[in-house]
Amino acid sequence: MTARIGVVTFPGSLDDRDAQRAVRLAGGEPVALWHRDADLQGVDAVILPGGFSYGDYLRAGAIARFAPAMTSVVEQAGRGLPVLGICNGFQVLCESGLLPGALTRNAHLHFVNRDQRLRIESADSAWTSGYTAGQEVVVPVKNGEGCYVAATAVLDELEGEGRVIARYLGSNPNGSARDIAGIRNAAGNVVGIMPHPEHAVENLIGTAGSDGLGFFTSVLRSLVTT
Amino acid sequence: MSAQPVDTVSHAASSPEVAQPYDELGLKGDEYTAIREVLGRRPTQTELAMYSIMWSEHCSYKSSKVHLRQFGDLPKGDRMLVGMGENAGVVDVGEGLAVTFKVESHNHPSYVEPYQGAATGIGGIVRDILTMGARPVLVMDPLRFGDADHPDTKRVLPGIVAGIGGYGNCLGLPNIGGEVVFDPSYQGNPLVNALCLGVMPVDRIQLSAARGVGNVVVLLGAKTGRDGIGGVSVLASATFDEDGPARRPSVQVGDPFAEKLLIEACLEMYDAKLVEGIQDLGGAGLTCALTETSAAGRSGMRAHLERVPLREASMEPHEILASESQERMLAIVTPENLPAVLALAEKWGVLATAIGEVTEGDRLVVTWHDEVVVDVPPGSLADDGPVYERPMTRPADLDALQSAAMPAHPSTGELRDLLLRMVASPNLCSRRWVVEQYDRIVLGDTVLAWPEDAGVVRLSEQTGLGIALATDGNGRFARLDPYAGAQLALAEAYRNVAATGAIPIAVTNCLNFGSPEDPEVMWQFAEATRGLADGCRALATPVTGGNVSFYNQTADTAINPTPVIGVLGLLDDVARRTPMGFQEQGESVLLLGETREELGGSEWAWAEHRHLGGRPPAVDLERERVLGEVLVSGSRDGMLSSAHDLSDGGLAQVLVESALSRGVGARIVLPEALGPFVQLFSESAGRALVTVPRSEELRFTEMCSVRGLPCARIGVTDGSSLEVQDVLSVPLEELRTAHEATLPALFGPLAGDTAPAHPVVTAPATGLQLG
Amino acid sequence: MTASLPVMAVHQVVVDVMLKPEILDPAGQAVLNALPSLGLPAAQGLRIGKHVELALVAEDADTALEQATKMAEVLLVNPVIEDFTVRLLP
Amino acid sequence: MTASLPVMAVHQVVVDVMLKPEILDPAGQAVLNALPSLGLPAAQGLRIGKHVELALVAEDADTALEQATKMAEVLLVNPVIEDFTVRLLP
Ligand SMILES: Nc1ncnc2c1ncn2[C@@H]1O[C@H](COP(=O)(O)OP(=O)(O)O)[C@@H](O)[C@H]1O
Ligand SMILES: [Mg+2]
Repeated sequence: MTARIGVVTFPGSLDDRDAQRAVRLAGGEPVALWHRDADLQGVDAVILPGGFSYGDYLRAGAIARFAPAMTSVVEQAGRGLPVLGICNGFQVLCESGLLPGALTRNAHLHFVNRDQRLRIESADSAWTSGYTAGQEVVVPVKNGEGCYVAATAVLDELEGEGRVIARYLGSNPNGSARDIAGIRNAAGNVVGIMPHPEHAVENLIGTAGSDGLGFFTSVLRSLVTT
Repeated sequence: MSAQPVDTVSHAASSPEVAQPYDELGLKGDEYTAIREVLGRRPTQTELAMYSIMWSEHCSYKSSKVHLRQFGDLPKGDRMLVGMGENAGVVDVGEGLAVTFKVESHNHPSYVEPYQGAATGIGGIVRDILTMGARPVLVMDPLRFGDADHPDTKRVLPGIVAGIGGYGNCLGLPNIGGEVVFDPSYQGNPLVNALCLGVMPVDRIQLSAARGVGNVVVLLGAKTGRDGIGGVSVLASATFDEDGPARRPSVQVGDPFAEKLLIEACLEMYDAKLVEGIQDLGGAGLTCALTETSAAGRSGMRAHLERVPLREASMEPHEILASESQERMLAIVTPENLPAVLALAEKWGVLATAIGEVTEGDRLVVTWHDEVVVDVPPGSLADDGPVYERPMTRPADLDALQSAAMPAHPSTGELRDLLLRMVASPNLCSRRWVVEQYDRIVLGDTVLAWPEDAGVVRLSEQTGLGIALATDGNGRFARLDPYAGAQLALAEAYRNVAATGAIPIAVTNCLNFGSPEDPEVMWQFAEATRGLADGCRALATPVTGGNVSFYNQTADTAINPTPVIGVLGLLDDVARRTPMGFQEQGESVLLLGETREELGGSEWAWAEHRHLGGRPPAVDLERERVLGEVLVSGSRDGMLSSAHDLSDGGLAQVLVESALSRGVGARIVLPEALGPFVQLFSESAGRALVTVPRSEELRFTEMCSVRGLPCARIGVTDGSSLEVQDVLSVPLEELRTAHEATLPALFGPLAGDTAPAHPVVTAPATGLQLG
Repeated sequence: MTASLPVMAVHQVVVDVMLKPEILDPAGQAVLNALPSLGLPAAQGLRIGKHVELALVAEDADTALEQATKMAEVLLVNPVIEDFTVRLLP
Repeated sequence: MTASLPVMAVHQVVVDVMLKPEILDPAGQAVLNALPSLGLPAAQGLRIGKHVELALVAEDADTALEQATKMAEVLLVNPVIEDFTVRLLP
């Protein structure tokens, strides 16, 4: 049986359909989840998609974390449910305390959309197990508040525990501390990533290729084997 | 309730002598007389406000109507489902799908307040598309600015680009193309045109007609404030002595989040078949929506103005009707469906208010706390506005311009440096600085976007059905010859679309001109519309809609006439799209079409000599059609590796762009005729550069000769530099540096570059609308 | 309404939110750097934060301040990167 | 330095920038509308602006205020849509 992966739609979510497509192309069954619904319909994993939840006017992800769906996500993530936050989803994960640190305004003050070279730093998470550590991939970034910040001690801890899962190569598109593009929680089931793997799943679409598909096949494989 | 007594219909009937400030509202004396005749009395203050808006140039098209009729007379083809006149034209693309697309201007607001002006330009055109029943799926932004190094361009351009991005990105619409053009004629009057395209099942097309007595008129979306009430604010000061707070018309501020919710709510309503008619609120706000829906339905309507949710309680009836607050729609709903509509609105957090009903008869009646302030035949506002045949004269300076001597040609030894200067010049340099601020990939169907000739978007994942879109306009060509200029713009957009392998099927346009009261401008306008209509007939691409923007001028100087033409193309399988860049080493480089010495109005003459004179390149639409056929067939039969149309900057520019795309160089041998300078920089129309694998070369060249299309093998892709034999050789890295450095040097570094950021002072108050 | 019920009134409260000093403020930095080129007096420091004006219905000013503080802590401020102050508008 | 030269000191000045009252404030609206669902006390109004903290070197407070006003007018504030206030921090 294929795994069912939920994609939460908040008001202002934009990449929800893209995330669903990525799940489908990876071989899973996407399930649309609604922010007002605390019931996660028994999905095997959850994706918080990119976008501008609530317009992101106050602070990216600040309001979305209060959604009933998020209460369930936080609770079930604590019990090991794989959760992937992409871009705005990463911001929501930080706001809701599932991941440390915060995402602030890009250092150059502009929204930036470009194909970005990344190094997968750790294959030790539910969403990156299909890559090998050190592997280079190209995935698009597109964000205005993608600059990852955290206290030095937190950064050191993330590095020390191998919890930085992806790093920007070449130029750092938003000024992130230590070129961090994505991190995971200690257990490895919760991952936040600023670039958009769901936009790199078909060679025909965009210019980045299909390097991002691995995030979705990784989780599907880990769900089948566990 | 309003503090002042309002001017009711009965009061107006009994006080014919009251003097009214019609001329301050932009109405002519005879127009005011016509209003009194229509009503059989003087208009109330509120009615006067409504007529002044609806009979303005912007809403009534009073100067352009007689010319635009030519577009309506064009053969419709068998794809057009809805033509001009509705909010946007609708084209059948097969597989049960239809697309609707349109381009509109937001020039003046974007000069006053670049960020918000451009942002609300996107918001407005997206609502036009939504109104037709379609899900908006992409935007494009043809932009024009003053000189790149003019200080005011530093204020205007970053704000406009941030505004387009801020709104479009937050709506989740990929930006798949546009234009950035610099010319001093746009100093003080930048052009911000915005295009949107939407997709729908054919049976979901919505119309704006309000029908069915007893049906409810529902206002959806944002609260109404004193946004953009413009000229109408004189009514306040003309009637009341004290200048209350916030009488000044205010800039419209966009709320893309509210619009995103409005889109999702409306689409769910359409799918559930809950609305009988729908109309967006754009320019002229409620006035326009109420009159157009009732006029289109040949129905009566009653609106209770005090029910409209307001941002400021002190607003007067005429202000509520004139407000251009963004992110609002007007839906006509049966009483049975009203609860479901309200529930869907609630689901998406959209305000929904029943403000009126469709009535017997044919009067639009607006009440304010039960007092009748408007009682008019809606058609008199929406359809029967004044129509002018404005006087026209050929510009006095045109002969001198056309016969101006061209600057001397450079020697062959100078061409290497010239090439590097040209690819770095503001109009030819890389647009990366602009487009990196736009989300180009959201929705996951963008097949081609910047820097390709046309944007290509997939409509169906199952079949690969897709569309291509390009916009073009060349104000210098149109200045030298508006008839030819309009056709050259059409031909270029057509060629761009065909270069991707798509069959061009329909046209939209945004006609940006100076004042119609200037006979020379009016002549330019008439010539351009005639040229466009003739061109569309020749290419069998019907005009589905468009927009006219007049009064683009500073003091007495008009902008270069700038018809911006958008061409829609169709691909039955986007996997067959042809990219613009060289793909592989060792492929044949073929030049299609014919090069003549055509440098009048060229980028070379302008960039090197600030010279604008001579005649624009000759137009041969039959040649364009054949070239298009060859490009489409070449893509269908899998013969082409790349195709790139020639336009601004000529062959030189296209060689550089094609080589930089994937870092594949070329060795070129130019034809002997005309000499290397003309071969490289002439802007003859009807040409494209293609690459084909050796194995396909013969088949392809035979196809060209069968169709009578000149095709010359001019070289081979090779190495990592651009070499033109006996003329120049430049490593691609040197070209790339020159091509990419210009805009960052002018407007600030790109993301990730080490130099400090430039301050963004035009962003919204929070400065945080970045995502 | 009986006399014993508290009288509610609208209180204007301001919450100012600033990035913590150790967090980079690129917007402030950009403005600071631009000052000299605009012919403006140089500043020694310049930081840009958010200014939130609230109209709160409460029985007294203290309650309104309390409510605003709660709102700041829960929603308006991200304590990982931001500090805030709350004050009544006169 | 002679005694007659003015003594320069650092003054902390705040410029608060708000959208004009008649201008839509999407940020404030989005937060205001979300409040009830977050279990927070409702507000009657909520508007979000910018709070700019400046450290200015000037001979006296008045000069610092003047400098800040100039900066606001030229750079910090978009007069088409925003108003501002300037004050000294104690
Ligand atoms: N304002 C803009 N927004 C988005 N894309 C743009 C913009 N300006 C230019 N582009 C893109 O940059 C590329 C080059 O533009 P241009 O030189 O005008 O193309 P062409 O000459 O083929 O019409 C095209 O892909 C175009 O769509
Ligand atoms: Mg082109």
